[in-house]
Amino acid sequence: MNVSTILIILLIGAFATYFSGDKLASKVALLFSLAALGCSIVLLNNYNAGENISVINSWINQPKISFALNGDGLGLAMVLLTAALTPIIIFSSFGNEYKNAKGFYALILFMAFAMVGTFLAADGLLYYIFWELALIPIYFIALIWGNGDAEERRKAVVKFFIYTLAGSLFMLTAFIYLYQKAGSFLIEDLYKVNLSACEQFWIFLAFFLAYAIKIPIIPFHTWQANVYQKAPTVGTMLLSGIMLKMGLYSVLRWQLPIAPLAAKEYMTIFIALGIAGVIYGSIVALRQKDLKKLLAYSSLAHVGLIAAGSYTLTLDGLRGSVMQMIAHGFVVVGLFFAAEVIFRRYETREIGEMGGIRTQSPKFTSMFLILVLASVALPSTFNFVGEFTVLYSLSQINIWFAILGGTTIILGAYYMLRMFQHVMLGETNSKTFADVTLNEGVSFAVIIAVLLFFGFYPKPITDLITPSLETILQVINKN
Amino acid sequence: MNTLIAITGLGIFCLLFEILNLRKAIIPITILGLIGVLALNYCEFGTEQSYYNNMIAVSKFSTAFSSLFIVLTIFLVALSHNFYQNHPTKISDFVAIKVFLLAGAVAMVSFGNLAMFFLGIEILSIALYVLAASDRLNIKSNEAGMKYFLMGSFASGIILFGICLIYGAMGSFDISEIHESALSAELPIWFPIGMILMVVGMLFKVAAVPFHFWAPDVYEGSPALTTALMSTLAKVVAIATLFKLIASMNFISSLENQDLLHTFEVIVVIISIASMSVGNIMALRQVNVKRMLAFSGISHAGFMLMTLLTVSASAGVLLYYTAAYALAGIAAFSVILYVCRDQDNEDITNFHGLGKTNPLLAAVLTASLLSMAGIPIFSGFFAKLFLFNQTIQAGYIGLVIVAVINSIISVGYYFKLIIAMYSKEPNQERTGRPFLIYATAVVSIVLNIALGLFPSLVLDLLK
Amino acid sequence: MIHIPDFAHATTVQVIFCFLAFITVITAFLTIFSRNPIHSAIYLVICFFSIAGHYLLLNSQFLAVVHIIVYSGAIMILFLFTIMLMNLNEQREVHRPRITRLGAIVSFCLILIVLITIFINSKPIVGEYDSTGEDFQSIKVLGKILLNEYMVPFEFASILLLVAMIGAVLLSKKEKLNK
Amino acid sequence: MDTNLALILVLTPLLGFLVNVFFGKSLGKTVSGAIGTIAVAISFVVSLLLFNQITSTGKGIQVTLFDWIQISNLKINLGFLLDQLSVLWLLFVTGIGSLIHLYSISYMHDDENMHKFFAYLNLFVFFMITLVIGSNLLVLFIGWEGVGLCSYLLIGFWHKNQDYNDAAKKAFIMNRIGDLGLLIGMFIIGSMFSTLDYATLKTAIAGATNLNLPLLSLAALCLFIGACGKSAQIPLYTWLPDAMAGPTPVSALIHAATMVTAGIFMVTRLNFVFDLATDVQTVIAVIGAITSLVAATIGLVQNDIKKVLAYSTVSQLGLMFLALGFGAYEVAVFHVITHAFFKACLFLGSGSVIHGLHGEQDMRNMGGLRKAMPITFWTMLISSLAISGVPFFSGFFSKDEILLTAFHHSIPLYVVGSVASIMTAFYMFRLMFLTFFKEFRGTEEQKHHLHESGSLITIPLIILAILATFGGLISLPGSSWLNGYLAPLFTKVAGEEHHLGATEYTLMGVAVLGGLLGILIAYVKYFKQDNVPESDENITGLSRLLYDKYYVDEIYDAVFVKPINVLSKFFRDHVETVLSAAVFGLGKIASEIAFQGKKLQTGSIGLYLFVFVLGLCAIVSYIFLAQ
Amino acid sequence: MGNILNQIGIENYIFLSVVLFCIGIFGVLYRRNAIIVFMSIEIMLNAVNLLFVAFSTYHQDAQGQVFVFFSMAVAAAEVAVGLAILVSIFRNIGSISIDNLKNLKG
Repeated sequence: MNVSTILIILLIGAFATYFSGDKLASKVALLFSLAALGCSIVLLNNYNAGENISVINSWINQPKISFALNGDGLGLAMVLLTAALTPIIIFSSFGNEYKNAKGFYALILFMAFAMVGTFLAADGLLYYIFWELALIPIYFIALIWGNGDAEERRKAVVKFFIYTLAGSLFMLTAFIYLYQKAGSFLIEDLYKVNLSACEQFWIFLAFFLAYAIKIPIIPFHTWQANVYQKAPTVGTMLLSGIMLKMGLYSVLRWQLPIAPLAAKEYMTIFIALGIAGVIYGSIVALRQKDLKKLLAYSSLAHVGLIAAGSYTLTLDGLRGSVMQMIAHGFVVVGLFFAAEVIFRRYETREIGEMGGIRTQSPKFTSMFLILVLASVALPSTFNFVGEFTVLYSLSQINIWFAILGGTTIILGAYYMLRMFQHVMLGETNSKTFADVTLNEGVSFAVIIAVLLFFGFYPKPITDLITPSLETILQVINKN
Repeated sequence: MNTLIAITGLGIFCLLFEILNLRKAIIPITILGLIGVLALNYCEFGTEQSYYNNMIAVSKFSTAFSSLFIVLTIFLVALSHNFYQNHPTKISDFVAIKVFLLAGAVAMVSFGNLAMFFLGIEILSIALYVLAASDRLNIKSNEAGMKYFLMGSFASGIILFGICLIYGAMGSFDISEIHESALSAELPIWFPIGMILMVVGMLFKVAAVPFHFWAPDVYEGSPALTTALMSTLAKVVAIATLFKLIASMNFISSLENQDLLHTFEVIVVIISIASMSVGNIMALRQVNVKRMLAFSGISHAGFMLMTLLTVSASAGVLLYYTAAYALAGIAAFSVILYVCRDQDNEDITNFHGLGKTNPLLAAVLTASLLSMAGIPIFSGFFAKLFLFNQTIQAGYIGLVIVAVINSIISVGYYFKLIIAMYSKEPNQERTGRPFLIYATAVVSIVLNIALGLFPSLVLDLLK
Repeated sequence: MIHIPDFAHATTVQVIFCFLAFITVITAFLTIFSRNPIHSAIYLVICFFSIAGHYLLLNSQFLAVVHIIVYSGAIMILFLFTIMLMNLNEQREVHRPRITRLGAIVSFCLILIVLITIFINSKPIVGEYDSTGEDFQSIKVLGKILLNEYMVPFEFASILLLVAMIGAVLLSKKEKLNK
Repeated sequence: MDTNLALILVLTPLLGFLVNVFFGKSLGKTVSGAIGTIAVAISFVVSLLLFNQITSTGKGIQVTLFDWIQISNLKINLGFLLDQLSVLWLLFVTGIGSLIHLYSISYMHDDENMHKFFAYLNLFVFFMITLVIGSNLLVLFIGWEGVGLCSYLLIGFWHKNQDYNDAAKKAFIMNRIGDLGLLIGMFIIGSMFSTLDYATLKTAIAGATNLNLPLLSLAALCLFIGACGKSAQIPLYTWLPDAMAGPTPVSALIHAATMVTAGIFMVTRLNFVFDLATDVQTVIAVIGAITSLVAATIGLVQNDIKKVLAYSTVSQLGLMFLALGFGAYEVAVFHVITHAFFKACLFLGSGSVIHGLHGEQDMRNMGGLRKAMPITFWTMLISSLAISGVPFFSGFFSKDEILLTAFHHSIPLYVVGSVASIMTAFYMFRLMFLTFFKEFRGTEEQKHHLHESGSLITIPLIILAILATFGGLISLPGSSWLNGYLAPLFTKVAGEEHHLGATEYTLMGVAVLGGLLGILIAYVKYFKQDNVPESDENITGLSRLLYDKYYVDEIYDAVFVKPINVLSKFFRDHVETVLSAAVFGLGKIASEIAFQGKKLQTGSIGLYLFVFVLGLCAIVSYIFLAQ
Repeated sequence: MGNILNQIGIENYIFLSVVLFCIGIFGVLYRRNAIIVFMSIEIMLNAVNLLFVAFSTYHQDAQGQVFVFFSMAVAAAEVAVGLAILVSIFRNIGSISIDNLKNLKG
């Protein structure tokens, strides 16, 4: 059994879902996503047992492109994130009715397929293909099943697509250039290429453009809030929970090891950008009227910190950012789901129209509050572990980075609690608000359980990712 | 050679069927015939042979491209059935003209003598003039035909002048002779001038900037099937011929001998950049789908022209690119034909809600547009990838960056159509599921994706 | 280099060439400038005849004859028919905007200057022109070449004409209107 | 065994929390209250056991559960350290905690969400225990943030009132500012010594040869910022008075007795760090003194009974920091303990009053409650005497020691501290007189319902009053049990200032006189002259300034909150738009070019051919004529 | 008989033919009457034919003249189709001015 199994499961799942018809689609999709989760756990087991779960097949001879999937700890961690979040996301959508549900769920699985592929690909071009493929389903999900004014939505979604595509095409150019030097797209060959500082700089920049837009790092974030707002919540979850991790993951996997000189040279600038994102995102989030937009900006702030951690080029920074990626993935999915739960009852996302929910639905309030607290990295949640590690690594570079990056714990608390206060607290709302249903509760509970468990015991994840990260660091520091 | 004969014979058969009153059988028989021709052509593949005093020189290049042309013609003929439903008396003419046009196209890529080339291009052009103007009661079609005719003849004149100057320099029309003497030191300047004039004439045919103005108008005015033909077959033929002209007559080395290579390459780069940029930018504001695809075609011409910079190595890439582009084009046009068959225009509004009324066709159109935009797994992506790879290898990284930027712009208008299909409400009932249109659309897009999954199949043909 | 005609010592051939060239160019211009299409057509015929004269001067009689037959005899008649069919003998052309004329003149001058300059700049053809003395342009030779070496293009030209014919028919055939 | 004890200690409150969260509603109010109380009481018993063990062995217990966070040069365990300091803290946390739980059963009985209240209280105790017994800074940080969270939850317990929610939010955020300082301090320490574990750290510092003292000072300063946040010192003190929005038991437990002392705990815990950072110690002392004075002045004129107590708390915390600044950790700890007793008692007493008056908190509407609520009155009187430094009550000893220490180090700070003490005496008795003496000034309805609170309320009061009276015994001048008990923790030899001489007795006398003076003034002003504080509008001049808390909240609002909000709006409305427009702009430009370009495509064949010819000319001439 | 080009020079033929060709181009650009435009194109083709014959003499090679036949065939075919289109336009709009053909634009 190797890593391609999970890809196959997801792909077959996508087709099976499409052909199962609107009524069954959601269940079939859930089934396949759970199968993928199971598969990834089995793979994890095999990996831990020392089995080789990588695949390499030649695909195109000239230019030499291989179908190479590499299951190492880092990739597996991200795959697990995807495989775990996908069922949650699908399950969380059970409360909604979608027209043309078969297409909807098929696209979700297809997107999971592409994202898993991105995390596993060990060939530059294959990676790029998966990277781009992931864009298409989310585009349609946001376009067709999105909400809000149709014209606005179209604009936002097209902007998103073009913008992200723009970034990634430069990455493609960089890959082609690298291919000229390496004679192969295989990641290990790309790692070996010797590039001059100037070449590295441009390649680094090309990669950066792709990732900065995807992650997003300011000032390339302008697509984000609008798309998060306009997309259906499932889409937003996929985007924020998994897809933007693609960018962060790629920084670690591709950008840094391929252009280490540039990474070292311009480290401070990129860290600074990440941290600027933290502060900017937090401040903008403060005054958002739309719940999803607020969460979008909070996401901007968090990923800014993760990116900053990645660019420190230290084991701590890398490890912290990976953990933070996973933690953020879960928490942001939870938060967006909470927004969706409110939307299901109130039909609005305007914070101003909410309030006083707590009295009517204590369970929901508690769950939401835990997610809010996790998002502000309260110790004992997994987010804290990640954020602490990242901040620590930043402090090793320059204490000011840690201080400025650390403002997230103040500003984050400010906007999140403010939001919580206006959404949940206050005088009992005149509109009734039914407490969470069983389905909703299960989704929340799983997320919260994961966050708390790893908050106290992050060792499994640390042990899983550390060897790969060390390898990456070795490549970075080879010169 | 056999291919050419067979095609011609098939064309004449078409005409005979009309006389024999077998109209219903024309399209199936022609398709079967073309499939036979394809098989015949396939048998010739790999043989390097010249026929009749090197009038026809069969090579891998010519057979590979001929196969592509034949495949495209099969699709176009298949689409004819529904398109000419209202013109039963003319169907044989239409089909025959298409088949003859194919003969011209095959002659253009397998010529061994400039006479064949010239006749080939004229057959192609005249057939296209006729097809463009074929909706005789429609003023737009008349206008399109007239515009195409005037400008096309003008371009033919220039090509002819170029041939004449080459003849003046070489004293021969035979390309192998020209190939040999192209490197001689004594070469008069007539040869490069003649070549340049021919290249300009061909640039007109591929609709490269600044010789592109005819394309949008003619594409828009022509009957949709003709537009499909022009934007797929004709464009592919033209670019392949241009490539062959430059490659087979040792033009590059000759220019190098005379220190003109650099300026020529600059020109190619400029035209390539101008074509992609103008094509893509102009397409942004179009509401007529055919017109939009015309501009898209212009930009793709710009991309394809990049192969001229690496003539010695990029035949395979060109074949791949053209195949990807043309297959996507066929798929797109079959949907357009379906959607706009009862409409008097091809505005984007006609496509509103296609995703709901005809999900399959909408998916096909989406896929073909994505392919043209260069989104992975569709062959359009690999085409661009190989092209960029080739071009970067030759050192034109700046050109590739411009091309990349253009790819980004192109998404803007391709997606306009996708959005119209999926996020707007349908404004008309669409009934009927014409089998041939569906089949063409699906088969061509499947071929496109298959090319994407197994690019080596085509890419390595010309190694 | 341009051979400046030395009128004092011009050979007959040179004089004839100059004369024919003059006629050709003038009639070509007149074709374009004539307001009446009929006149244009007639000037064009003259132009064709003068070109035929050039052919004769170059000693290709057969071609000259064919030229006259094809152009003056066929193509021009076609033109004339069309003109008459459309009743175009009076000036129907709307007044051309100045910009069009200016553009035409500019591009005419430009292309002329560019082409001429290039040819002038190029290496002059030095030395005597070959004269093998063999017959290379009699009807016999032409026929042999056309039907041996150029058999395929010759046949192919028939397809060209066939296409043109089908095309012309297609464009003008009226069809019964379907219900 | 130790591990199990420690786990029982920590987990029982957590269990109580979980039970109350999940089943509290169905269990009924009394049962859930009982569960909460018992959970804490069990912890208290365990604490006693541990105390017993520690005092007998004299050695701390180190418990390591598992690896928690791995950072390359820094391995962080989830582990506990049970030594003298932590057990001491445990005792009064769980002890007072149990009492307050008990008290709350009655106090909160009318609230529909009582089970939640107990859940939160239990959670608080859980986190507080974690904070205290954590074996390294990061475990402390769990508790540190956790108690902040519980404070947030409990301040905003009555969540329908957005003002309370604002107060809760404010508390959390201000704490977080401190937390950032704490984190940064941890980072510096971690990078300097590659450990955050107290024990290891201590040996590392002791064994270090080339210490980067400036950096260490910076770390200490950052840690102190953390302490400022948690222990409500200038500039981060404004949340504490607002935190009185929460139910009174919360104020007693969290915002007087336990949580706010966490800063002092942390500084004491890291005494070996602060000892090396003398500059920072000075800063601590100065800030402590100023805080104590500022808070006391504000407390002079407050009319809300809980606000008075709150400012009093801030002021007392300032005094503790004053002591910490001089390295007199044991003194500070001593005051923490006594303060915990009498302040808890005062708060609970005020709670009893408020309970009796159905939520009335304004002292202008009280008066004459002495007869109606005798137990409350007497217990509060005892505590007031204690806090005012009247001899032989616990506060006398602890406060006196602080002032003594201050006198030995810095006369100005001593003066400041003394003035604050005098003020303390004044406002406490102002409170007493206004509340319990004279005639009742409230409504008839309230008067009708006046009654002493039930036994669940009074018993804790009595116990605390006893403790407030005799608590001073643990560290009598000259023969301090506490100093001896805590001695293993400190590097410096403590108690050198404790030889009692003439100066000391003089100072003691001065302090006592000062306290009595304060009481006297209050007596004259509010008993003799029968003054009742004026209504809000009529307060003018200096009192206005004090009444409005020096406008610090307004200043913070204007300097920090407003600008950030304005900035946020600016970013949202302008920067975002501009950035977005910049991206859209490229598209717009392209679209505009397209629009202009369309005009070029005129449809005129002449133009097309003209461009054709021009292009031809350009190409040909470029290739052939360029040279 | 000798090569006639010895007396005239191939350059002169080239120039003549270029001039004629340019006149053809000029005519296409200058006139709006489609028929005249056709005629101008014929002039262009004839210019080239003339040059073919000249080059044929220059090389003493008949191929150039053979090519002229093809060129004539092409010219004839073009004219036939062109006039057919023209006629149908004339039937539809009653005019043969190419200025009227501006419906397709933008």
